[in-house]
Amino acid sequence: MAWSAMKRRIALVPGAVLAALTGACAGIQSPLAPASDQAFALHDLLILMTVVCGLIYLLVIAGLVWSVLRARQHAKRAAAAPVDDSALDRSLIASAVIIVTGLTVLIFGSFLADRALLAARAEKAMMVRVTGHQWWWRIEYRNPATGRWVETANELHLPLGRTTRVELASNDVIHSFWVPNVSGKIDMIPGRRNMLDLTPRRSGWFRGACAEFCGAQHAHMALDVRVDDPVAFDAWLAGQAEAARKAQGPGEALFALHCGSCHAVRGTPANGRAGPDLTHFAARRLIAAGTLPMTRGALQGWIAQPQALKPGTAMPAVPLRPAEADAVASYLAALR
Amino acid sequence: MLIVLALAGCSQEARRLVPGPPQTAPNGNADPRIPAYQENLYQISQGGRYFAWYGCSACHGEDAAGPANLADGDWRHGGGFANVFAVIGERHAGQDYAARTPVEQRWQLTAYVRDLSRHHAEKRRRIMLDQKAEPQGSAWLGPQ
Amino acid sequence: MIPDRAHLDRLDRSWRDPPGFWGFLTTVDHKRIAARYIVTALFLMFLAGMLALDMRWQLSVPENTRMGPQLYNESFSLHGSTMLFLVSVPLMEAMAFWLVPLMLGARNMAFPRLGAFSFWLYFGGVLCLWIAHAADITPDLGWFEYPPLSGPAYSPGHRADIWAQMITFTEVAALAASVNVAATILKMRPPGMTMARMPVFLWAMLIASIMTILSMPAVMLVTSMLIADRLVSTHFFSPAGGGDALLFQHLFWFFGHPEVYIIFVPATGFVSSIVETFSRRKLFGHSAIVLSMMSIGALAFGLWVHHMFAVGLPRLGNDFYTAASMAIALPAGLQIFCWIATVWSGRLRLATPMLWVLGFVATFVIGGLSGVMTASAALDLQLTDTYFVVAHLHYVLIGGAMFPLFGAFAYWYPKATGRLMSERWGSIAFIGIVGGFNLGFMPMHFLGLMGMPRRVYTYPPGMGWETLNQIATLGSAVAILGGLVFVANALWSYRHGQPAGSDPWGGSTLEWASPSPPPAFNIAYTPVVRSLTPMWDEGPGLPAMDGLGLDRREVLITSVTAAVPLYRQKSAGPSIWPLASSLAVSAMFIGSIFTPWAIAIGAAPIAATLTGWFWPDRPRAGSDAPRAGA
Amino acid sequence: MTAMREFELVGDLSRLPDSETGARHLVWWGNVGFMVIEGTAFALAAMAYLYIMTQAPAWPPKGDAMPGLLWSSIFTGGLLLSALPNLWVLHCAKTKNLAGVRWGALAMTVIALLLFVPRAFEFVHLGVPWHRDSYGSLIWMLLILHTTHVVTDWFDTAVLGVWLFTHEVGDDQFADVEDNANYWSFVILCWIPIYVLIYWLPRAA
Repeated sequence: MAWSAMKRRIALVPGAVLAALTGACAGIQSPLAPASDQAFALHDLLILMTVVCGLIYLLVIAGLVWSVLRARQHAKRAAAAPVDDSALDRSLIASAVIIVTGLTVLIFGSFLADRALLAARAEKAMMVRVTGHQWWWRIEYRNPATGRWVETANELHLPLGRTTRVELASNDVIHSFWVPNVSGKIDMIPGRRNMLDLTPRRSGWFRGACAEFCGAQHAHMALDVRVDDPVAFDAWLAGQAEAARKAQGPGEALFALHCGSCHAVRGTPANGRAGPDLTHFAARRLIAAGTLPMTRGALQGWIAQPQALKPGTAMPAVPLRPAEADAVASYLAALR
Repeated sequence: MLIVLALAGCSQEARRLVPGPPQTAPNGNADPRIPAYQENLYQISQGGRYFAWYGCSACHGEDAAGPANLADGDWRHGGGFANVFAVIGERHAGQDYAARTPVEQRWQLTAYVRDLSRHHAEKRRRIMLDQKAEPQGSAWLGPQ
Repeated sequence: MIPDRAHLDRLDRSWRDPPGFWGFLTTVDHKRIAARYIVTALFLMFLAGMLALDMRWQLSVPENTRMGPQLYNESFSLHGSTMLFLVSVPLMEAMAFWLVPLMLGARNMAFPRLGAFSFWLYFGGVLCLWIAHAADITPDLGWFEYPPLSGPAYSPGHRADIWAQMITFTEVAALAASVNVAATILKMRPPGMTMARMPVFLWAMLIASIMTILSMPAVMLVTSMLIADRLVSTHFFSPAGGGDALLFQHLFWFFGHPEVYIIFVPATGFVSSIVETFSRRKLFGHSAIVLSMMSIGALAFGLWVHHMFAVGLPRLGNDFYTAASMAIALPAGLQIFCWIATVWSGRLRLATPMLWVLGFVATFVIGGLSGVMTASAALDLQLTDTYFVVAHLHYVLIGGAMFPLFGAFAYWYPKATGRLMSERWGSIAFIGIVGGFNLGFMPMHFLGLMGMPRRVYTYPPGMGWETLNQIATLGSAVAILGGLVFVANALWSYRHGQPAGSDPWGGSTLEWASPSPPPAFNIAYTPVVRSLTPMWDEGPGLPAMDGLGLDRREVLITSVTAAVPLYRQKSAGPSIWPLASSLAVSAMFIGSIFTPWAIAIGAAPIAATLTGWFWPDRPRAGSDAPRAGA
Repeated sequence: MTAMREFELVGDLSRLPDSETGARHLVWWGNVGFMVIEGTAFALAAMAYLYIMTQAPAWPPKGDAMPGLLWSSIFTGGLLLSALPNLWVLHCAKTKNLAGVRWGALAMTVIALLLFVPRAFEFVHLGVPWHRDSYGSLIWMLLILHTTHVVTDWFDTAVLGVWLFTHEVGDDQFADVEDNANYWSFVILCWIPIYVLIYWLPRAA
């Protein structure tokens, strides 16, 4: 990491100004607010590139303005001065040298950033498998203690400071896993398995999105990402591994009948794998891959008319009587 | 020539992603709502995906024989839209598809199943290969 | 000496088109073919611009309901496909069709009927896409349709086929046009115009044609493979069937990147001509610019993988493509330097064409540098498929190709119509377009850096993207208004513009020797070229050669390198066969969307029409008529 | 017409011939242009074949039969032999031998027609339908691509032959025969790499 730290100091002065300027308006889904080793490496490269390219641009514009002003004065003189290009020939060579040096710096910087991404690849890392579906994310964690896989969806939890190796694949069409604050994007292509290492350095909520056009609801395929300290993460993962607690009321039976063909809630007859696993549904912050907040009203609306909120989604509008819909909603809201 | 061709094709290709009207079962094989599903390629393809997700291919897969083979075009209980729709709902002992599949999805499933025999086996196999990783009922074999 | 009336009348009689609508259908006059290309392409640019404005309106407010996902996906697919396949490439070919013969002092293209065929087939592609849009079967998967989304399983119906067939239409037309342009430049240069004395615009069109010839087969192959996958169940792109989804991307982008350079290289030709004329001095670094163009042409085939940095290819390969992609900044940079150096050492006249060149340099360099940023394999993982890339591609396509094109229209409009466009309205349009464009697309760089993905029909509130999107919408509207002012100026000046004479700007190349608008035969005699800037270096009388046939259509064929006159080639006259053949080919293409048998059935009418086209019209062996021709 | 630049006549072109042979002729360059286009398409199809082959676990995939060697060898032999009459026609065209060109064109038309027979059997004996897997799709694509060129050139030769017999042949038409002969040698040369790819690479891999 020495090189990237030293490089950061070189680009410090102009970089700091620029970072401050852009950092101010950087949100929870932006490469300008890096929160992991990988994102820092790319952020440094971005600053280096912007600075070098900015200088070259100013150089070109200065040359253009100077030439136009100078040539306008010459236009007033009637006679065409004899053309002596020897000075210009030398400056052509000089400009070629400038461009080549600028490009070499950028190519070298890019190569080093690539190496930094590789260096961040630790051997002993926790395995997470993320599979892209048409318009939601299926996420499976390999519990290091038990070696068994725990399935959840649409919300990715990462331990702070530890490297997580995310294995990316697709169930149907090409998607792209992109959580800008945590790392660059990698496509999820059917027939291939891509690897991505994440080493978060800052805890909190971040947001990712699918970055490869994948059909009607490509816009509503967001990913909520939570970075906790390792202790909280292990507790959360252990909680996810448990089956759903016994619920009272008719909601569970209604859910198993009407929704169990596609959704699974461990510990109940509902075992469909077509849709996301809802065992700990209420523990999530958002519904339907970042489309709606986890509120009672949003949940009822989503159950009643999914096509209105996410047109084209594969979730059918299950015709339930209001009482039944209310029972199912309260059952789901209890699935902590 | 282009215009005539285009107008003929437009209903087949329409893709309405707005919420469909509340659905009831088709009444008879000449229900006016049938062409909106049977003739629309998007509804048929959605039917195909629900066919996989509800696990129908477990019994009705490509190599199913006899009455379970839905692509040979002969229907034990009548090939009309309403007949097939009724068979899906009521004649699957123990599966209770009437409750487990919403009505609009059953329309799509019926349209898909009745459309199967209009395609060559290679075409069906080609689409099946692309959707090999789709979950089949309660089984999911992992991504492609 | 002034050519006498009789000489001109005999020439006019041989080269004139049949009158009326029949003449319109059968013409092979490169100027009329170019004019209809330009009018069709500009109208389509307006339509695609409206689509862009519609999308900007939808994105101006989060969770907007102006458009549903289906309509938005159709809009951006149609906008992208139209702008790239039906506007940019055809416009560059049209400028070549119009300008290359005039700049060579020739009377027509090498293969006049092939030019007519190119336009009619291109027009078939336009109808194929836009009639499908009218019938609501618009392709909705973007301007490049990656399988498996575009495969038989995930996009039912014929929308993806219509897109793929539209590409086959326009690519066959573009290939035919580029063979035509390349043969004209190589074999029909005036006596004395050796390779060293070829103007930069001709070099640009030659290099763009060769790039077209080598890159377009890739996209024709890949779209045919996609249609085969969809219709006859082949397994090129199905992973489970042994195919590979990345094969599509490799083949498509092997064409994709040279395509955008095919659009950019002719623009460097326009800029070089304009800078030379308005600095009133010989272009500085002529050989540097031409060598840069050649290296851009060669490099363009070696860097297509920078469109695929995020698919997970091995890192070392990506780093190689980073170096190749960044290396293209050197020739582009040198060209920019030579233009600025020409201006620096010249006596500048700031007319509208020169304004557009300044707008081009200021805008294109931003696009070039943002291109260098996305060329880095590592940084591209943050930038690709975001609005940063949308900003980059618009800066290099609109800044790099459309601005020089507007400059070229303003520069050669007097030659085409005999009227000058108004300078005042020209600068107003310039300010509107360049100002609106930068206001509209500069914020997209920051939208991309703030994480807004590409091709999203809406976005949630609270991400900080609202104000930047609103500014982008405002900017796009101003740019389109500027465009309308430009078109209005062109239409108004057609009738009421100041008469321009044959050489209003004092240009250096041969097209300014013929009258404005040029007659059907372009120029009375065959000019002889003794330097890079013949119009400046020769005395009052332009050296020329007589002797080309007056009573039949003849063009002079010269040797490739030294332009030594070889023989007088009989130039094809007006004929309905190109239109008939393109109708037959169009019917076969459209039919093959629905059934593979259409290819077999369609082959017969194509064979018949091609026979009619190539059937040499000479007397039958039996008759004893004297040998025709002088 | 507006005032235009005066001219100073410095030469006369009327004594130039009205046709030429070989690369000095304009249409030759157009012919080469289209050959480069089709050659690039062949090269890219071959690259797609090799790309899929290098990624496939087994080539040809298990359960796929090898493409038959009998009819393909007959076709390849016939095609290579046809180069001899083709070169003879080319020679006649260059030396403007009217009878040679007429009978040569007729001969080439018949030869091409005869070659259709082994080519048809080749399709039958490819061993794999195009819709079984990517291997089948690729070899069918390569064979169809080449066949379209054989058919188009056969038709072009046939039309040229009919014309030659019924019309007075000028220099330009000799150039057309020359281009047609060049195109047939292009069809022959393109077939050799494809033949190796389809018939020998699966056996070697």
